[in-house]
Amino acid sequence: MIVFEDVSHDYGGGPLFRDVSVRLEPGSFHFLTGPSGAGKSTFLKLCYGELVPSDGKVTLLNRDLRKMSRDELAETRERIGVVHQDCQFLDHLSVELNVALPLSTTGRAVSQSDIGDLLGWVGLGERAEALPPTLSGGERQRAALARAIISAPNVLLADEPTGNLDWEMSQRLMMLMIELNRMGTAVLIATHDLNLIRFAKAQVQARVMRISGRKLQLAGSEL
Amino acid sequence: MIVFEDVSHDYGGGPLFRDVSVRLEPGSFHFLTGPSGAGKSTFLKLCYGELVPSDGKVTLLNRDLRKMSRDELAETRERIGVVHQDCQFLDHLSVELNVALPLSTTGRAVSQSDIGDLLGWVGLGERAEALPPTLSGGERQRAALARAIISAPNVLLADEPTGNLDWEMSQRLMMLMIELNRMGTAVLIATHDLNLIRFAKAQVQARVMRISGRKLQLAGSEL
Amino acid sequence: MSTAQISNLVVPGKGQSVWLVTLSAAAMAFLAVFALALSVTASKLAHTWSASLAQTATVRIAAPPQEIEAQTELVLEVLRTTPGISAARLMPVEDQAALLEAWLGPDLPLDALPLPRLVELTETATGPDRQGLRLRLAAEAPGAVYDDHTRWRRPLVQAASRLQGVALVSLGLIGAVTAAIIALASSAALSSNGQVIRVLRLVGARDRFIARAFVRRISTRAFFGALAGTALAMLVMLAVPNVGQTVPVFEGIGFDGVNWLWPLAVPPLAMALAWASSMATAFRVLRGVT
Amino acid sequence: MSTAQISNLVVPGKGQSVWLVTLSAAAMAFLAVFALALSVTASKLAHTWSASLAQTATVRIAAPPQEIEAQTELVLEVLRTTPGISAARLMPVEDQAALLEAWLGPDLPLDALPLPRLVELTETATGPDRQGLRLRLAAEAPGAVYDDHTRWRRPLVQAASRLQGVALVSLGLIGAVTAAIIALASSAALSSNGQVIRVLRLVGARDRFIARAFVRRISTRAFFGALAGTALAMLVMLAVPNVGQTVPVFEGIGFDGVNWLWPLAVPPLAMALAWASSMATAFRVLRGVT
Ligand SMILES: Nc1ncnc2c1ncn2[C@@H]1O[C@H](COP(=O)(O)OP(=O)(O)OP(=O)(O)O)[C@@H](O)[C@H]1O
Ligand SMILES: Nc1ncnc2c1ncn2[C@@H]1O[C@H](COP(=O)(O)OP(=O)(O)OP(=O)(O)O)[C@@H](O)[C@H]1O
Ligand SMILES: [Mg+2]
Ligand SMILES: [Mg+2]
Repeated sequence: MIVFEDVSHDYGGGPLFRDVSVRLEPGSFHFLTGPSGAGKSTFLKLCYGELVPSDGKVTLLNRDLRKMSRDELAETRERIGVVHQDCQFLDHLSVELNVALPLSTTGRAVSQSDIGDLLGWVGLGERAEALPPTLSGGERQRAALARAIISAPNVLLADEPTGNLDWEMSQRLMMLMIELNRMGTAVLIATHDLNLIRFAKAQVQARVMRISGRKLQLAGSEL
Repeated sequence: MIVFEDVSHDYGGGPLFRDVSVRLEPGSFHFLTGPSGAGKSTFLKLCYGELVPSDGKVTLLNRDLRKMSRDELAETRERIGVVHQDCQFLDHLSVELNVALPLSTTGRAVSQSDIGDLLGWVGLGERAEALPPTLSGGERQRAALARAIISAPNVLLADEPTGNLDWEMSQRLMMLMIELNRMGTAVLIATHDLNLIRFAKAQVQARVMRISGRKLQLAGSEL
Repeated sequence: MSTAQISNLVVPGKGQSVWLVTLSAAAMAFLAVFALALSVTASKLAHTWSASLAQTATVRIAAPPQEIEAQTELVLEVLRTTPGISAARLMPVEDQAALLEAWLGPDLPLDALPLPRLVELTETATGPDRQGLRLRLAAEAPGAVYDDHTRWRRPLVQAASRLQGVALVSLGLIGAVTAAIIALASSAALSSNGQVIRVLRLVGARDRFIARAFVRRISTRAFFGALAGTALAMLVMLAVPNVGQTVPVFEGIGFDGVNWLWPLAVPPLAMALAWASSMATAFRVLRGVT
Repeated sequence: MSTAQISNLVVPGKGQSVWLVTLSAAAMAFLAVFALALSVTASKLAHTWSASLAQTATVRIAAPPQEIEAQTELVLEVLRTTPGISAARLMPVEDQAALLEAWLGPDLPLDALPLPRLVELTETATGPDRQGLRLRLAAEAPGAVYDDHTRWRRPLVQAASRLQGVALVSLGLIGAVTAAIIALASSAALSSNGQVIRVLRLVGARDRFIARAFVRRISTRAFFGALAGTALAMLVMLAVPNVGQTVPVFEGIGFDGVNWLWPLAVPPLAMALAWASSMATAFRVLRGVT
């Protein structure tokens, strides 16, 4: 699905990480940890082509990121669900319409009942008609997750999806992502929450990667 | 410092909480928890006058919120440090200038070395010249905390200040807030992170409040 | 929800910057209609002036009384056969007397005087070969003098064509300023919607889709803004009393007849302008967002 | 960092909406200068026309040869003592002949004719009591006819004053449109900086401080924009060959002499306009943010 070969990234003030080689296979489940500012969000941005690496090769769904046209990149994005760390929405459209965007903007069929079910599962059933600016922090994250998975993507990338959620709701969302993974979606979650990682590891074969010291390492068994 | 008397709030779709009466005394330390969407951020917004309660009386630093003029409210805000859940900055000014804003916009003296020390403590020493949009999620939260405490406020309100931070950095920031509390600042932190609350309770006399079922309750000893 | 429907929804309908497009289109359309009116008026004026002045001339025949009739006949004959002259008419003595009255008073016994004869010509648009005409007249009727009024005519014709020039320059200026302001307003509308663009890119929308959504919204706004501005300007021009009716020299500042159709071109033009400028801006802004 | 310094920094200096203020101020200043030129020209034109036309008149004296000298003397005497007439001059016979030549030809023995005498008057600005003058002349010199050229004059004076009216209306229109566009652009600049306002309120900045920061930035922008627009317009007007030099009827479209100072009022006016509108908008926007 997503292949990094000797990838380095540098925003201009020295490299964040160097020579990262990693493969995210279909159906795999990965966590990404590391101290704040280590480059987790940067890594995810490389995975959906918001950034192009300063060095090395990134292959998204069998296409070289560097060689993709803007339309090919958009086409690839249709099949990658993303939960951004700062969840952004179209502030003038209801939560429901926002969640349906990945389908409606690319001409795919939108099923009202699917959207209703999904919003109910993430606990936003009653806020479906609300405008995004009136959502609470946690509600925004849940809406963003719903938007990322509405189109049953091949890959799900989630950046700190439970940072503003209580433990109960975090578990609920994690179950949703695990369910998705069982249906074949490759999942990559950047998080600081070790409890969450432990909870997931009990359910699914998950690997933990850690960015530290400019390297991507497989985290030790202490988790 | 901050007194709620029979306060209720309702955004229009039914009350979030009702008849809340609570006093935040100088030097007190409170946590606020509750499920996502319960009204924690709303409670904090009442504490610094971004919202006026739909019912009941809020007194900020001995002044009735309802009777304050806009300038009096601004004057009160000088003495209340706030970390918003979605940290907003002046995107065209460096982190350093943003952190100094509470002093510089109100005509108070800005000491470069104080700012340098504070940024160093929250781990942003090297990002002092960066523009806020280039910060990572956790770096934004740290910069927001630095901005909230630069003016040594009488009250510190923090909404999920460690949602995007690793455990080590969370502890570090918590120590900073505890230190501030020891010097007399009243602190109120909304958070989901039970580990953080436990960590703080080991250091300081902290009370935990919980919003649930439209009521504000003192949380039980299970924490 | 279909793609077309969602494409109408994704760009916020309100917001200062979208209003700015509407209102600047309205304002500039308003001005453009006035400039158009000035231009049409100047063009009519120039036409009237140069036509009425350029196409009249006189031939004055002074000769001893016994020859004058014969020479007048000759002159009229010559004029009838000269290409470029559509009519020649001998001015009756009464008309001549009326012309002279201002200077000579009503009592002068003009009949008794050996007054020269005046022949009024109407020339065609191209006019006769003036030098050739003078030579022929000199040969056939030595007492005849051809006067094409050049001396009086030139400054007025020049003035009229200058006025038209000024009006066209104004129209050009207003057009350019309109273009600049609408382009800038569209570009402000686009830039202030950076978040919309980022979100749409994130969910996999194509550049075409995003650009079309913006361009459609903006050019519709420009069209309706310009329509309102044009309508207002036309109303104002209808309400203001027509200057031409009272002052023959400046006949008809404003439109008349078929000229009322001119301003109807303003709204579609504004829309086309907004379309082109927002299209260009959209793709420029989009290239900055991955 | 002092409060004044930070107040200059808190509003982003770039951004489409701030450019919009600059550029719309420039564009509208450009148009305003042209409208001013039109207005100044029309005013000069109206003045020239009505002055040169209104203040000349003639008295024609027709009488039997033996009386004419006496009547002429009488008329001149009457005119000299009439208030509102600054000069009266008997037209020499040669001038009279030259005037008539166009109609009568050079060969007519004018000397032999009992030509009426013509007296040219120059009237003061207020002019004489025309009815009284006519009565007096009728009483003293029955052969004298006073002709104040009203018939020729009225349409031209009306035309000139209409032209001036049109120019003033244009100036008013451009002023109003400028005001609207600058106001809208300032308001767009403010609204698109909602985050700046929220952050400043959050850290305890007073409304005064926030409003001043915006207003200063926006009105400075408007001033420099208008300055650029004015300068450009003045350059264009200098570069375009002066129409007045070639066409006496339209003497001096454009400014001359001290009139070149007029356009200098445009940039301060634009600044004042931007100041007022952004001040109003700032406090309106601020009231919406707690
Ligand atoms: N556009 C940018 N320009 C320059 N530096 C940047 C840019 N974006 C991020 N950085 C810097 O790169 C580093 C890594 O950022 P990144 O967002 O990837 O961190 P992260 O691991 O997601 O941290 P967090 O857990 O706090 O979200 C940070 O120090 C950040 O300041
Ligand atoms: N401006 C608003 N208009 C209407 N409803 C609102 C508005 N702001 C918040 N709400 C609703 O009020 C409820 C409480 O919001 P609040 O932000 O206080 O929750 P919270 O406890 O902070 O949640 P979280 O932990 O997710 O941040 C939510 O359901 C939210 O959707
Ligand atoms: Mg991050
Ligand atoms: Mg909240």
